[in-house]
Amino acid sequence: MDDIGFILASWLITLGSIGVLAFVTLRRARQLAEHVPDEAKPWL
Amino acid sequence: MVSRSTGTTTTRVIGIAAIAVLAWVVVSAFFITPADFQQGESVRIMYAHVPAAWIAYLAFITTGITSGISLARRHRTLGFDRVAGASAEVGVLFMGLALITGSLWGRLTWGTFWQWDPRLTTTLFLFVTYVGYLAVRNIDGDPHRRAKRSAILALLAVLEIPLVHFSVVLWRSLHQEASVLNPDGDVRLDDMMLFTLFSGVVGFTLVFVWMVIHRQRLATLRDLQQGVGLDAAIAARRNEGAAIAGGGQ
Amino acid sequence: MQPVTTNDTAIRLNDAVVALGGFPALAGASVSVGRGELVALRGANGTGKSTLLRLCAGLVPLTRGSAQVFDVNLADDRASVRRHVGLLGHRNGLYDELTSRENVEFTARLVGAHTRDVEDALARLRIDSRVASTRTRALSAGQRRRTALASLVVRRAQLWLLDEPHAGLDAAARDELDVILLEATSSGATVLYTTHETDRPGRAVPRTLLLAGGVVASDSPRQS
Amino acid sequence: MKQALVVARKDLLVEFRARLLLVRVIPFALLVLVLFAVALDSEPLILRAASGLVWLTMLFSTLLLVQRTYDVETQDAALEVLLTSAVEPVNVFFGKLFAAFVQLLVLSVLLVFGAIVLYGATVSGSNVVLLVTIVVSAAWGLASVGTLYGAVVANMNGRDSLLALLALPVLAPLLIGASRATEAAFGSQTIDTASGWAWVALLAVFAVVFSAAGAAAFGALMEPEA
Repeated sequence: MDDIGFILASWLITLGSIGVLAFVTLRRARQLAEHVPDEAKPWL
Repeated sequence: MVSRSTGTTTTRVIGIAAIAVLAWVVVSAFFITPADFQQGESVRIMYAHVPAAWIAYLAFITTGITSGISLARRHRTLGFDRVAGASAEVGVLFMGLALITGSLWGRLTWGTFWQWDPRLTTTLFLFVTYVGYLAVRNIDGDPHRRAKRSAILALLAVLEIPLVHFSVVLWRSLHQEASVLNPDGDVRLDDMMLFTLFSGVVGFTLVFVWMVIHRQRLATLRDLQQGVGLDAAIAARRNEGAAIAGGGQ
Repeated sequence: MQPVTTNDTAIRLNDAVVALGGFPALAGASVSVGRGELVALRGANGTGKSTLLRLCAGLVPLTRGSAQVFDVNLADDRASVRRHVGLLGHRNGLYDELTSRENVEFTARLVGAHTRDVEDALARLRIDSRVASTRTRALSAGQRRRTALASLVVRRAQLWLLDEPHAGLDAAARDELDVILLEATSSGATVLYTTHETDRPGRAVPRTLLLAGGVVASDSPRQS
Repeated sequence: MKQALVVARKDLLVEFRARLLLVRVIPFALLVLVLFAVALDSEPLILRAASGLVWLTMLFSTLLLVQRTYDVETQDAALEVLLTSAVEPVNVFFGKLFAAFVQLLVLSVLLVFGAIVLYGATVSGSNVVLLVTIVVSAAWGLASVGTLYGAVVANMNGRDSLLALLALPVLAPLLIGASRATEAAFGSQTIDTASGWAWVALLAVFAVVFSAAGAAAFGALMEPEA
């Protein structure tokens, strides 16, 4: 059945790109957070 | 010891909840919900597609509102601007996903990847508009100027969307072509399917909230880092100036 | 239009920082300039002279510190300062396809000056009728500079900001420019200009600010 | 208002001297019409596509013209002088809008004639009024969006591609409306004249909305880049 390929692709693309964006966001934030003093971070 | 994370208890709770809900949605979408009597297995794409489209619109509404607030406030802090930007970034992601999953689903149900129906067409233009918005946002410059310019662009987009939508609706209706098979409308949903769809919306909303908080904090870090670097640069420049002035006398 | 108040201070900078792409072009400049003053800005290349002018013109945002021009706080509102400013930047701001006269006329029409003022300004900057009717594209650097100065004269601004106005002018034009600037101050305008010129003998030296490293390093009052 | 006319007059004088419209934009636009005909290679198809091709060509020509009108302002920093010369930004907006409108009007009239000559489109007597209204309102809409978004990117790097990315989605309703209305004016079988007038109403709303938005936003957008 052809459908299963399309269905799997939809889900993989969806979950995959959400995961990639989350990962990239966290990694970049870690890089930057080192250079900023804690007292300047409003969320701490 | 400098904190290296942008996470807090709140975001961790949201993140874990998002993962848990999405895991349930995947399990339910693939194994628990039945195939549709008309569309067959392809209806399983719906549980990703519909929430993604829904969140994309939520994101752009958020961007519009926060941009308006950012512009209206006399003494501008950048908080609302950063939320507007973060929300647009997440919105573009989800709208891209909605378009991709939608066309895969369309291929299965309509037999074509794309139909020029009003909703799809409007969505596509909305997507391109916000890609442009992000392109302008990413140009370096003074953050306050960026905030003002992007807020104006976002409000112009709010103005543009009804015009685009109205014109494509009129465009299709005047042509009087056979009405397009509407995938979500034709699906007869049982309780389990509805609950899974609802879970998908909840799960993606959690992802949206988590992502906006984190990307907003990331934007804050970017602006702050520029400021931190600035202190050092100011000191260096003043020293250099003092040396020249002192040496000259 | 925002009324120009009777306060005697035209420009007041306090620890003004202007960051351009992360670089502090002005690194905490403080200075106060009174109404009707003529001020020369000196300093090596890259010390922040042009940025100081552009800050006062409301063209670049203030990053830190405070800056007021005619009682307008530049941190809040840069746009309303611009109405009072006449600017001569590094570049002349001319339209290549228009003639020298048309360029000056354009400014004159915008500010509601008379045709007579255009002719006066052209005459003072010794732009003869042949040059005046040549497209600025075809003019020499000095002629273009003089056209831009003629536009500025027609403009009759409250605050004149000139970036290297003497550069590229011949000796006679430089002397005439000095007279024009002095006249402007005596009619109440405030004039700031940057210069690399060495002092010419027999000429009054205006108040001079020396910039170094993005700050005002010294401030020497007017000498007769 | 007087200042707006001064700015418009200046823009038109510069364009008249540079003859950009005559030398580059009009040949470009007519060439596109010819190339479309060659590419489609079928007379009924060309006739059917004529109105869409005219307005698609107008869209791209607008981008060219708008880039040009802001190049003139930025190449010698004239924009900075304009900003610092007691001119209300809204007057600069309407001045530039009006100058762009005049040029686009000339161009669109030429393109409609081009479609009649090259594609064999026909306009019957009563449809002339419709066609004139379309051309005027669409040219005004193009000019207002172009002037507005041109200002957004005027001081940016890579502004040419950015202008297209920003302005083209906004212009989508105008493209649809003008194309369909012109189709009606060309006496198409699929669209009647009444529908054509409905589209003109959309074009008019579009022009008014973006003129007003531009007047409101232009001052804040006209910021020189540092």
